[in-house]
Amino acid sequence: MASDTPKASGQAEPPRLLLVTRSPPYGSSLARSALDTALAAAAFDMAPALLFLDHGVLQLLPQQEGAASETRSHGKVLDSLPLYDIDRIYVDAAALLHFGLQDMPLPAAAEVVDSTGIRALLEGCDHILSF
Amino acid sequence: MASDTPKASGQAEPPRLLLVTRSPPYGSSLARSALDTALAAAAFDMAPALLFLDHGVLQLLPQQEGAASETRSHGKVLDSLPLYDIDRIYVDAAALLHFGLQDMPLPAAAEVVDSTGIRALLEGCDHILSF
Amino acid sequence: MNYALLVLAPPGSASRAALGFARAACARGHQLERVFFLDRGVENGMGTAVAPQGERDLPAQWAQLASEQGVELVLCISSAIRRGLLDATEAQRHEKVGPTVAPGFTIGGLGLLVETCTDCERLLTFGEGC
Amino acid sequence: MNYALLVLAPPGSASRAALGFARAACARGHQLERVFFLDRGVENGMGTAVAPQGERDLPAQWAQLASEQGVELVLCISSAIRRGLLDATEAQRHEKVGPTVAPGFTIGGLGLLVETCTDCERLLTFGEGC
Repeated sequence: MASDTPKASGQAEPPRLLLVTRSPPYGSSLARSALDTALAAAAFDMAPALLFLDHGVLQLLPQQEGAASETRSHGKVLDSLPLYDIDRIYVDAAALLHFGLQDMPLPAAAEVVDSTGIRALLEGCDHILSF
Repeated sequence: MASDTPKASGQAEPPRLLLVTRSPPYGSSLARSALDTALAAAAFDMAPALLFLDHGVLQLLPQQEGAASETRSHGKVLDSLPLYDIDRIYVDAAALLHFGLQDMPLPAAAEVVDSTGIRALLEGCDHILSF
Repeated sequence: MNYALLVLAPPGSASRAALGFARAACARGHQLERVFFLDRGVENGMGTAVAPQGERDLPAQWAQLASEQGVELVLCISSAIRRGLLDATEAQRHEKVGPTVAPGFTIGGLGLLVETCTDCERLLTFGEGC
Repeated sequence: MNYALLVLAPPGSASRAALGFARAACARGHQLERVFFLDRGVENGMGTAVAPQGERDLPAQWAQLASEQGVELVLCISSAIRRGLLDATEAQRHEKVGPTVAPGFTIGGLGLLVETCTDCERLLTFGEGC
Protein backbone atom coordinates (compact mmCIF):
# COMPACT_ATOMS: atom_id res chain seq x y z
CA MET A 1 0.00 0.00 0.00
CA ALA A 2 2.76 2.40 0.92
CA SER A 3 4.28 2.00 -2.55
CA ASP A 4 1.06 3.30 -4.11
CA THR A 5 1.10 6.53 -2.14
CA PRO A 6 1.54 9.46 -4.49
CA LYS A 7 4.87 11.16 -4.05
CA ALA A 8 4.86 14.39 -2.10
CA SER A 9 7.71 16.80 -2.68
CA GLY A 10 9.37 15.91 0.59
CA GLN A 11 9.41 12.24 -0.37
CA ALA A 12 10.42 12.50 -4.02
CA GLU A 13 14.00 11.65 -4.77
CA PRO A 14 16.00 14.88 -4.87
CA PRO A 15 16.77 16.01 -8.42
CA ARG A 16 20.32 15.60 -9.65
CA LEU A 17 20.19 18.92 -11.48
CA LEU A 18 18.04 21.86 -10.39
CA LEU A 19 17.65 24.98 -12.51
CA VAL A 20 16.48 28.02 -10.54
CA THR A 21 14.90 30.70 -12.71
CA ARG A 22 14.22 34.03 -11.02
CA SER A 23 13.83 36.45 -13.94
CA PRO A 24 10.62 37.74 -15.48
CA PRO A 25 10.00 36.73 -19.13
CA TYR A 26 10.69 40.28 -20.36
CA GLY A 27 13.51 42.80 -20.08
CA SER A 28 16.30 40.25 -20.38
CA SER A 29 16.92 36.90 -22.03
CA LEU A 30 17.79 35.13 -18.76
CA ALA A 31 14.44 33.33 -18.52
CA ARG A 32 14.93 32.00 -22.03
CA SER A 33 18.53 30.99 -21.30
CA ALA A 34 17.32 28.94 -18.32
CA LEU A 35 14.81 27.08 -20.52
CA ASP A 36 17.41 26.54 -23.26
CA THR A 37 19.70 25.03 -20.64
CA ALA A 38 16.88 22.80 -19.39
CA LEU A 39 16.28 21.47 -22.92
CA ALA A 40 20.01 20.91 -23.46
CA ALA A 41 20.32 19.01 -20.18
CA ALA A 42 17.33 16.84 -21.12
CA ALA A 43 18.97 16.10 -24.47
CA PHE A 44 22.00 14.84 -22.53
CA ASP A 45 19.82 12.48 -20.46
CA MET A 46 19.91 14.72 -17.45
CA ALA A 47 16.38 16.14 -17.37
CA PRO A 48 16.50 18.81 -14.66
CA ALA A 49 13.96 19.96 -12.12
CA LEU A 50 12.89 23.58 -12.57
CA LEU A 51 12.21 25.99 -9.72
CA PHE A 52 10.38 29.21 -10.61
CA LEU A 53 11.40 31.65 -7.88
CA ASP A 54 10.64 35.33 -7.20
CA HIS A 55 9.89 37.20 -10.46
CA GLY A 56 10.38 33.89 -12.27
CA VAL A 57 6.76 32.95 -11.51
CA LEU A 58 5.72 35.67 -13.99
CA GLN A 59 7.01 33.37 -16.75
CA LEU A 60 3.98 31.17 -16.05
CA LEU A 61 1.43 33.88 -16.83
CA PRO A 62 -0.88 32.90 -19.70
CA GLN A 63 0.37 34.33 -23.00
CA GLN A 64 -1.47 37.29 -24.44
CA GLU A 65 -2.24 37.36 -28.16
CA GLY A 66 -0.82 40.84 -28.45
CA ALA A 67 2.23 40.17 -26.34
CA ALA A 68 5.76 40.74 -27.60
CA SER A 69 6.96 37.83 -29.69
CA GLU A 70 9.68 36.73 -27.29
CA THR A 71 7.04 36.28 -24.58
CA ARG A 72 4.87 34.16 -26.88
CA SER A 73 7.76 31.90 -27.84
CA HIS A 74 8.67 31.56 -24.17
CA GLY A 75 5.20 30.15 -23.56
CA LYS A 76 5.65 27.66 -26.38
CA VAL A 77 8.91 26.39 -24.91
CA LEU A 78 7.28 26.06 -21.49
CA ASP A 79 4.47 24.01 -23.02
CA SER A 80 6.97 21.67 -24.64
CA LEU A 81 8.85 20.77 -21.43
CA PRO A 82 6.95 17.49 -20.78
CA LEU A 83 7.96 16.26 -24.25
CA TYR A 84 11.56 16.48 -23.05
CA ASP A 85 10.83 14.55 -19.83
CA ILE A 86 11.11 17.73 -17.80
CA ASP A 87 8.23 16.95 -15.47
CA ARG A 88 9.38 18.28 -12.14
CA ILE A 89 8.38 21.90 -11.95
CA TYR A 90 8.30 23.77 -8.65
CA VAL A 91 6.70 27.16 -8.13
CA ASP A 92 7.46 29.62 -5.30
CA ALA A 93 4.27 29.93 -3.21
CA ALA A 94 5.29 33.25 -1.63
CA ALA A 95 5.95 34.82 -5.03
CA LEU A 96 2.54 33.69 -6.34
CA LEU A 97 0.97 35.36 -3.30
CA HIS A 98 3.10 38.50 -3.73
CA PHE A 99 1.93 38.94 -7.32
CA GLY A 100 -1.66 37.92 -6.55
CA LEU A 101 -1.38 34.88 -8.82
CA GLN A 102 -2.59 32.18 -6.40
CA ASP A 103 -5.40 31.23 -8.79
CA MET A 104 -3.32 31.23 -11.98
CA PRO A 105 -3.51 27.92 -13.89
CA LEU A 106 -0.12 26.20 -13.65
CA PRO A 107 1.49 23.55 -15.89
CA ALA A 108 0.20 20.06 -15.14
CA ALA A 109 3.50 18.96 -13.63
CA ALA A 110 3.83 22.02 -11.40
CA GLU A 111 3.95 21.78 -7.64
CA VAL A 112 3.66 24.86 -5.43
CA VAL A 113 6.35 24.89 -2.74
CA ASP A 114 6.76 26.98 0.39
CA SER A 115 10.07 28.13 1.87
CA THR A 116 10.62 24.79 3.61
CA GLY A 117 10.09 22.92 0.36
CA ILE A 118 12.42 25.29 -1.46
CA ARG A 119 15.13 24.79 1.10
CA ALA A 120 14.75 20.99 0.83
CA LEU A 121 15.09 21.23 -2.95
CA LEU A 122 18.17 23.44 -2.83
CA GLU A 123 19.86 21.28 -0.21
CA GLY A 124 18.90 17.95 -1.71
CA CYS A 125 19.98 18.29 -5.32
CA ASP A 126 23.47 17.48 -6.60
CA HIS A 127 23.90 20.52 -8.88
CA ILE A 128 22.23 23.93 -9.01
CA LEU A 129 22.30 26.39 -11.86
CA SER A 130 20.79 29.73 -10.91
CA PHE A 131 19.52 32.14 -13.58
CA MET B 1 13.28 94.30 -3.15
CA ALA B 2 11.45 91.77 -5.26
CA SER B 3 14.55 91.32 -7.40
CA ASP B 4 16.48 90.13 -4.32
CA THR B 5 14.02 87.34 -3.53
CA PRO B 6 15.74 83.96 -3.94
CA LYS B 7 14.35 81.99 -6.85
CA ALA B 8 11.92 79.22 -5.98
CA SER B 9 11.52 76.41 -8.47
CA GLY B 10 8.14 77.67 -9.62
CA GLN B 11 9.62 81.06 -10.47
CA ALA B 12 12.90 79.99 -12.11
CA GLU B 13 12.96 80.18 -15.85
CA PRO B 14 12.14 76.73 -17.27
CA PRO B 15 15.23 74.87 -18.50
CA ARG B 16 15.72 74.54 -22.24
CA LEU B 17 17.02 71.00 -21.89
CA LEU B 18 15.99 68.66 -19.07
CA LEU B 19 17.67 65.29 -18.55
CA VAL B 20 15.60 62.86 -16.50
CA THR B 21 17.63 60.08 -14.89
CA ARG B 22 15.66 57.23 -13.34
CA SER B 23 18.21 54.42 -13.08
CA PRO B 24 20.19 53.36 -10.04
CA PRO B 25 23.98 53.77 -10.30
CA TYR B 26 24.53 49.99 -10.57
CA GLY B 27 23.29 47.18 -12.79
CA SER B 28 23.34 49.21 -15.99
CA SER B 29 25.28 52.08 -17.49
CA LEU B 30 22.20 54.26 -18.04
CA ALA B 31 22.95 56.54 -15.08
CA ARG B 32 26.42 57.14 -16.44
CA SER B 33 25.10 57.73 -19.96
CA ALA B 34 22.79 60.44 -18.60
CA LEU B 35 25.70 62.22 -16.92
CA ASP B 36 27.87 61.86 -20.03
CA THR B 37 25.08 63.47 -22.03
CA ALA B 38 24.81 66.28 -19.46
CA LEU B 39 28.52 67.03 -19.79
CA ALA B 40 28.33 66.93 -23.59
CA ALA B 41 25.38 69.33 -23.61
CA ALA B 42 27.25 71.70 -21.29
CA ALA B 43 30.25 71.59 -23.62
CA PHE B 44 27.90 72.72 -26.42
CA ASP B 45 26.71 75.70 -24.35
CA MET B 46 23.46 74.04 -23.47
CA ALA B 47 23.95 73.19 -19.79
CA PRO B 48 20.91 71.07 -18.93
CA ALA B 49 18.83 70.77 -15.80
CA LEU B 50 18.97 67.33 -14.21
CA LEU B 51 16.01 65.59 -12.59
CA PHE B 52 16.79 62.56 -10.40
CA LEU B 53 13.58 60.54 -10.44
CA ASP B 54 12.55 57.19 -8.92
CA HIS B 55 15.57 54.88 -8.48
CA GLY B 56 17.69 57.71 -9.88
CA VAL B 57 17.89 59.30 -6.41
CA LEU B 58 20.10 56.35 -5.39
CA GLN B 59 22.82 57.91 -7.57
CA LEU B 60 23.12 60.61 -4.91
CA LEU B 61 24.03 58.20 -2.10
CA PRO B 62 27.42 59.01 -0.58
CA GLN B 63 30.14 56.83 -2.16
CA GLN B 64 31.53 53.99 -0.09
CA GLU B 65 35.27 53.38 -0.04
CA GLY B 66 34.79 49.73 -0.84
CA ALA B 67 32.17 50.31 -3.51
CA ALA B 68 32.52 49.01 -7.06
CA SER B 69 34.71 51.27 -9.15
CA GLU B 70 31.93 52.37 -11.51
CA THR B 71 29.97 53.68 -8.51
CA ARG B 72 32.96 55.64 -7.23
CA SER B 73 33.62 57.25 -10.61
CA HIS B 74 29.91 58.09 -10.87
CA GLY B 75 30.25 60.08 -7.65
CA LYS B 76 33.26 61.94 -9.06
CA VAL B 77 31.33 62.97 -12.17
CA LEU B 78 28.42 64.14 -10.00
CA ASP B 79 30.79 66.26 -7.93
CA SER B 80 32.17 67.89 -11.08
CA LEU B 81 28.80 69.08 -12.45
CA PRO B 82 29.05 72.66 -11.07
CA LEU B 83 32.38 73.06 -12.92
CA TYR B 84 30.41 72.53 -16.13
CA ASP B 85 27.73 75.09 -15.17
CA ILE B 86 25.25 72.33 -14.51
CA ASP B 87 23.75 73.92 -11.43
CA ARG B 88 20.09 73.06 -11.69
CA ILE B 89 19.58 69.72 -10.03
CA TYR B 90 16.15 68.51 -9.01
CA VAL B 91 15.47 65.55 -6.74
CA ASP B 92 12.24 63.56 -6.52
CA ALA B 93 10.85 64.09 -2.99
CA ALA B 94 8.64 61.00 -3.08
CA ALA B 95 11.54 58.76 -4.07
CA LEU B 96 13.70 60.12 -1.23
CA LEU B 97 10.87 59.28 1.16
CA HIS B 98 10.35 55.84 -0.41
CA PHE B 99 14.01 54.92 0.11
CA GLY B 100 14.19 56.58 3.57
CA LEU B 101 16.76 59.08 2.31
CA GLN B 102 15.09 62.32 3.45
CA ASP B 103 18.14 63.24 5.55
CA MET B 104 20.77 62.36 2.95
CA PRO B 105 23.15 65.25 2.17
CA LEU B 106 22.43 66.47 -1.38
CA PRO B 107 24.62 68.42 -3.82
CA ALA B 108 24.69 72.14 -3.03
CA ALA B 109 22.68 73.00 -6.15
CA ALA B 110 20.02 70.38 -5.51
CA GLU B 111 16.39 71.26 -4.96
CA VAL B 112 13.88 68.72 -3.72
CA VAL B 113 10.69 68.78 -5.80
CA ASP B 114 7.28 67.25 -5.23
CA SER B 115 4.97 65.91 -7.94
CA THR B 116 3.66 69.41 -8.73
CA GLY B 117 7.19 70.71 -9.17
CA ILE B 118 8.10 67.72 -11.34
CA ARG B 119 5.09 68.30 -13.57
CA ALA B 120 6.01 71.97 -13.93
CA LEU B 121 9.55 71.02 -14.93
CA LEU B 122 8.43 68.44 -17.49
CA GLU B 123 5.87 70.78 -19.01
CA GLY B 124 8.02 73.90 -18.97
CA CYS B 125 11.21 72.75 -20.65
CA ASP B 126 11.83 72.80 -24.39
CA HIS B 127 13.49 69.38 -24.68
CA ILE B 128 13.47 66.28 -22.50
CA LEU B 129 15.83 63.35 -22.65
CA SER B 130 14.77 60.48 -20.43
CA PHE B 131 17.26 57.84 -19.27
CA MET C 1 6.60 67.44 -37.80
CA ASN C 2 10.39 67.09 -37.66
CA TYR C 3 11.24 64.10 -35.46
CA ALA C 4 14.36 62.52 -34.03
CA LEU C 5 14.75 59.43 -31.87
CA LEU C 6 17.04 58.47 -29.03
CA VAL C 7 17.29 54.67 -28.64
CA LEU C 8 18.70 53.41 -25.33
CA ALA C 9 17.26 49.89 -25.49
CA PRO C 10 19.19 46.90 -26.85
CA PRO C 11 17.61 44.70 -29.54
CA GLY C 12 14.23 43.58 -28.18
CA SER C 13 10.69 44.83 -27.86
CA ALA C 14 11.57 48.46 -27.05
CA SER C 15 13.93 48.80 -30.00
CA ARG C 16 11.36 47.14 -32.27
CA ALA C 17 8.89 49.74 -31.02
CA ALA C 18 11.34 52.47 -32.00
CA LEU C 19 11.67 50.99 -35.49
CA GLY C 20 7.89 50.75 -35.77
CA PHE C 21 7.50 54.37 -34.71
CA ALA C 22 10.15 55.48 -37.18
CA ARG C 23 8.40 53.67 -40.04
CA ALA C 24 4.99 55.03 -39.09
CA ALA C 25 6.29 58.60 -38.82
CA CYS C 26 7.92 58.38 -42.27
CA ALA C 27 4.81 56.74 -43.76
CA ARG C 28 2.72 59.69 -42.57
CA GLY C 29 5.02 62.15 -44.24
CA HIS C 30 6.85 63.37 -41.18
CA GLN C 31 10.54 64.12 -41.39
CA LEU C 32 12.85 61.84 -39.41
CA GLU C 33 16.29 63.42 -39.39
CA ARG C 34 18.32 61.18 -37.18
CA VAL C 35 18.21 58.22 -34.84
CA PHE C 36 20.84 58.42 -32.13
CA PHE C 37 21.74 55.14 -30.41
CA LEU C 38 23.24 55.46 -26.93
CA ASP C 39 24.22 53.09 -24.13
CA ARG C 40 22.97 49.54 -24.88
CA GLY C 41 21.03 51.03 -27.79
CA VAL C 42 24.20 50.81 -29.88
CA GLU C 43 23.81 47.02 -29.91
CA ASN C 44 21.12 47.55 -32.56
CA GLY C 45 23.92 48.42 -34.98
CA MET C 46 26.09 45.33 -34.44
CA GLY C 47 27.07 44.19 -37.91
CA THR C 48 28.38 40.78 -36.89
CA ALA C 49 25.20 39.79 -35.02
CA VAL C 50 23.31 36.89 -36.58
CA ALA C 51 19.57 36.98 -35.90
CA PRO C 52 18.20 33.66 -34.60
CA GLN C 53 16.02 31.77 -37.09
CA GLY C 54 12.55 33.24 -37.23
CA GLU C 55 13.64 36.58 -35.77
CA ARG C 56 14.08 39.75 -37.79
CA ASP C 57 17.50 41.17 -38.62
CA LEU C 58 17.14 44.51 -36.82
CA PRO C 59 20.29 46.24 -38.13
CA ALA C 60 19.26 45.43 -41.72
CA GLN C 61 15.75 46.78 -41.15
CA TRP C 62 17.07 50.01 -39.66
CA ALA C 63 19.48 50.34 -42.58
CA GLN C 64 16.67 49.81 -45.10
CA LEU C 65 14.55 52.53 -43.50
CA ALA C 66 17.57 54.82 -43.40
CA SER C 67 18.38 54.43 -47.08
CA GLU C 68 14.75 54.76 -48.20
CA GLN C 69 13.95 57.79 -46.06
CA GLY C 70 17.33 59.49 -45.72
CA VAL C 71 17.51 58.93 -41.97
CA GLU C 72 20.91 59.23 -40.31
CA LEU C 73 21.71 56.34 -37.92
CA VAL C 74 24.36 57.37 -35.40
CA LEU C 75 25.91 55.16 -32.71
CA CYS C 76 27.41 57.00 -29.72
CA ILE C 77 31.14 56.48 -30.06
CA SER C 78 31.99 55.84 -26.40
CA SER C 79 29.04 53.44 -25.95
CA ALA C 80 30.00 51.69 -29.20
CA ILE C 81 33.70 51.07 -28.84
CA ARG C 82 33.50 49.70 -25.32
CA ARG C 83 30.97 47.17 -26.68
CA GLY C 84 33.08 46.19 -29.66
CA LEU C 85 31.22 48.18 -32.34
CA LEU C 86 33.93 49.69 -34.49
CA ASP C 87 33.86 51.44 -37.84
CA ALA C 88 36.80 51.05 -40.21
CA THR C 89 38.69 53.98 -38.66
CA GLU C 90 38.26 52.83 -35.06
CA ALA C 91 39.07 49.23 -35.96
CA GLN C 92 42.35 50.38 -37.49
CA ARG C 93 43.15 52.75 -34.63
CA HIS C 94 42.70 50.02 -32.02
CA GLU C 95 44.18 47.26 -34.20
CA LYS C 96 41.02 45.15 -34.15
CA VAL C 97 39.13 43.32 -36.89
CA GLY C 98 36.42 45.39 -38.45
CA PRO C 99 34.34 47.16 -39.32
CA THR C 100 31.87 45.51 -36.95
CA VAL C 101 29.29 48.28 -37.30
CA ALA C 102 26.42 47.28 -39.60
CA PRO C 103 26.15 48.97 -43.02
CA GLY C 104 24.05 52.12 -42.84
CA PHE C 105 25.19 53.09 -39.33
CA THR C 106 27.86 55.64 -38.46
CA ILE C 107 29.69 56.40 -35.23
CA GLY C 108 29.58 59.87 -33.69
CA GLY C 109 29.97 61.87 -30.51
CA LEU C 110 27.34 62.94 -27.99
CA GLY C 111 27.54 66.43 -29.46
CA LEU C 112 25.39 65.11 -32.30
CA LEU C 113 22.71 64.16 -29.79
CA VAL C 114 22.79 67.66 -28.33
CA GLU C 115 22.59 69.13 -31.85
CA THR C 116 19.65 66.82 -32.55
CA CYS C 117 17.84 68.14 -29.47
CA THR C 118 17.96 71.70 -30.71
CA ASP C 119 17.37 70.98 -34.41
CA CYS C 120 14.30 68.77 -34.29
CA GLU C 121 10.84 69.70 -33.14
CA ARG C 122 10.33 66.52 -31.16
CA LEU C 123 12.84 63.99 -29.84
CA LEU C 124 11.46 60.74 -28.47
CA THR C 125 13.38 58.38 -26.20
CA PHE C 126 13.01 54.60 -26.44
CA GLY C 127 14.48 53.13 -23.28
CA GLU C 128 14.53 49.71 -21.72
CA GLY C 129 11.03 50.09 -20.33
CA CYS C 130 9.91 51.49 -23.72
CA MET D 1 38.27 21.07 -5.00
CA ASN D 2 37.40 20.88 -8.69
CA TYR D 3 35.53 24.05 -9.64
CA ALA D 4 33.72 25.41 -12.68
CA LEU D 5 31.98 28.74 -13.21
CA LEU D 6 28.89 29.84 -15.07
CA VAL D 7 29.01 33.56 -15.92
CA LEU D 8 25.69 35.17 -16.88
CA ALA D 9 26.66 38.80 -16.15
CA PRO D 10 28.01 41.17 -18.80
CA PRO D 11 31.25 43.06 -18.17
CA GLY D 12 30.83 44.88 -14.85
CA SER D 13 31.10 44.23 -11.15
CA ALA D 14 29.59 40.73 -11.22
CA SER D 15 31.89 39.52 -13.97
CA ARG D 16 34.88 41.10 -12.22
CA ALA D 17 33.82 39.16 -9.12
CA ALA D 18 33.84 35.97 -11.19
CA LEU D 19 37.36 36.74 -12.42
CA GLY D 20 38.47 37.49 -8.87
CA PHE D 21 37.01 34.22 -7.64
CA ALA D 22 38.67 32.30 -10.46
CA ARG D 23 42.06 33.79 -9.62
CA ALA D 24 41.68 33.14 -5.90
CA ALA D 25 40.62 29.54 -6.47
CA CYS D 26 43.63 28.88 -8.72
CA ALA D 27 45.97 30.66 -6.30
CA ARG D 28 44.86 28.32 -3.51
CA GLY D 29 45.63 25.29 -5.60
CA HIS D 30 42.08 24.39 -6.59
CA GLN D 31 41.39 23.07 -10.05
CA LEU D 32 39.31 25.31 -12.35
CA GLU D 33 38.34 23.27 -15.38
CA ARG D 34 36.12 25.55 -17.34
CA VAL D 35 34.29 28.87 -17.31
CA PHE D 36 31.07 28.78 -19.32
CA PHE D 37 29.71 32.15 -20.47
CA LEU D 38 25.98 32.23 -21.21
CA ASP D 39 23.40 34.90 -22.05
CA ARG D 40 24.92 38.39 -21.64
CA GLY D 41 27.92 36.71 -20.02
CA VAL D 42 29.30 36.07 -23.52
CA GLU D 43 29.95 39.82 -23.82
CA ASN D 44 33.02 39.22 -21.61
CA GLY D 45 34.65 37.53 -24.62
CA MET D 46 34.09 40.33 -27.16
CA GLY D 47 37.40 40.67 -28.93
CA THR D 48 36.63 43.98 -30.63
CA ALA D 49 35.66 45.73 -27.38
CA VAL D 50 37.98 48.57 -26.38
CA ALA D 51 38.12 49.13 -22.62
CA PRO D 52 37.65 52.80 -21.65
CA GLN D 53 40.76 54.50 -20.35
CA GLY D 54 41.44 53.55 -16.76
CA GLU D 55 39.32 50.40 -16.94
CA ARG D 56 40.70 46.90 -17.17
CA ASP D 57 40.58 44.88 -20.39
CA LEU D 58 38.43 42.01 -19.10
CA PRO D 59 38.77 39.62 -22.08
CA ALA D 60 42.57 39.93 -21.89
CA GLN D 61 42.55 39.23 -18.17
CA TRP D 62 40.38 36.15 -18.59
CA ALA D 63 42.65 34.95 -21.39
CA GLN D 64 45.75 35.44 -19.24
CA LEU D 65 44.27 33.39 -16.41
CA ALA D 66 43.20 30.73 -18.90
CA SER D 67 46.64 30.33 -20.43
CA GLU D 68 48.44 30.35 -17.08
CA GLN D 69 46.11 27.89 -15.36
CA GLY D 70 44.80 25.82 -18.25
CA VAL D 71 41.21 26.99 -17.84
CA GLU D 72 38.84 26.50 -20.77
CA LEU D 73 36.79 29.63 -21.61
CA VAL D 74 33.64 28.69 -23.53
CA LEU D 75 31.04 31.09 -24.91
CA CYS D 76 27.56 29.63 -25.48
CA ILE D 77 27.17 29.52 -29.25
CA SER D 78 23.56 30.68 -29.49
CA SER D 79 24.08 33.53 -26.99
CA ALA D 80 27.27 34.50 -28.83
CA ILE D 81 26.24 34.62 -32.46
CA ARG D 82 23.07 36.64 -31.84
CA ARG D 83 25.31 39.22 -30.10
CA GLY D 84 27.87 39.32 -32.88
CA LEU D 85 30.56 37.18 -31.21
CA LEU D 86 31.85 34.92 -33.98
CA ASP D 87 34.84 32.63 -34.20
CA ALA D 88 36.57 32.17 -37.56
CA THR D 89 34.24 29.33 -38.58
CA GLU D 90 31.03 31.15 -37.69
CA ALA D 91 32.23 34.38 -39.28
CA GLN D 92 32.85 32.50 -42.54
CA ARG D 93 29.57 30.57 -42.34
CA HIS D 94 27.55 33.77 -41.92
CA GLU D 95 29.74 35.86 -44.26
CA LYS D 96 30.67 38.37 -41.56
CA VAL D 97 33.98 39.94 -40.58
CA GLY D 98 35.77 38.05 -37.87
CA PRO D 99 36.80 36.48 -35.71
CA THR D 100 35.25 38.86 -33.17
CA VAL D 101 35.74 36.48 -30.25
CA ALA D 102 38.73 37.45 -28.09
CA PRO D 103 41.84 35.24 -28.16
CA GLY D 104 41.67 32.50 -25.53
CA PHE D 105 37.89 32.03 -25.82
CA THR D 106 36.11 29.31 -27.79
CA ILE D 107 32.50 28.87 -28.81
CA GLY D 108 30.51 25.79 -27.80
CA GLY D 109 27.06 24.36 -27.21
CA LEU D 110 25.04 24.15 -24.02
CA GLY D 111 25.93 20.47 -23.88
CA LEU D 112 29.32 21.56 -22.56
CA LEU D 113 27.60 23.33 -19.68
CA VAL D 114 25.67 20.16 -18.85
CA GLU D 115 28.89 18.14 -19.05
CA THR D 116 30.54 20.70 -16.74
CA CYS D 117 27.76 20.23 -14.19
CA THR D 118 28.42 16.53 -13.93
CA ASP D 119 32.21 16.65 -14.15
CA CYS D 120 33.07 19.27 -11.56
CA GLU D 121 32.56 19.09 -7.83
CA ARG D 122 31.22 22.60 -7.53
CA LEU D 123 29.78 24.94 -10.15
CA LEU D 124 29.21 28.55 -9.15
CA THR D 125 26.94 30.96 -11.01
CA PHE D 126 27.82 34.64 -11.38
CA GLY D 127 24.64 36.42 -12.45
CA GLU D 128 23.63 40.04 -12.85
CA GLY D 129 22.99 40.43 -9.13
CA CYS D 130 26.32 38.66 -8.47
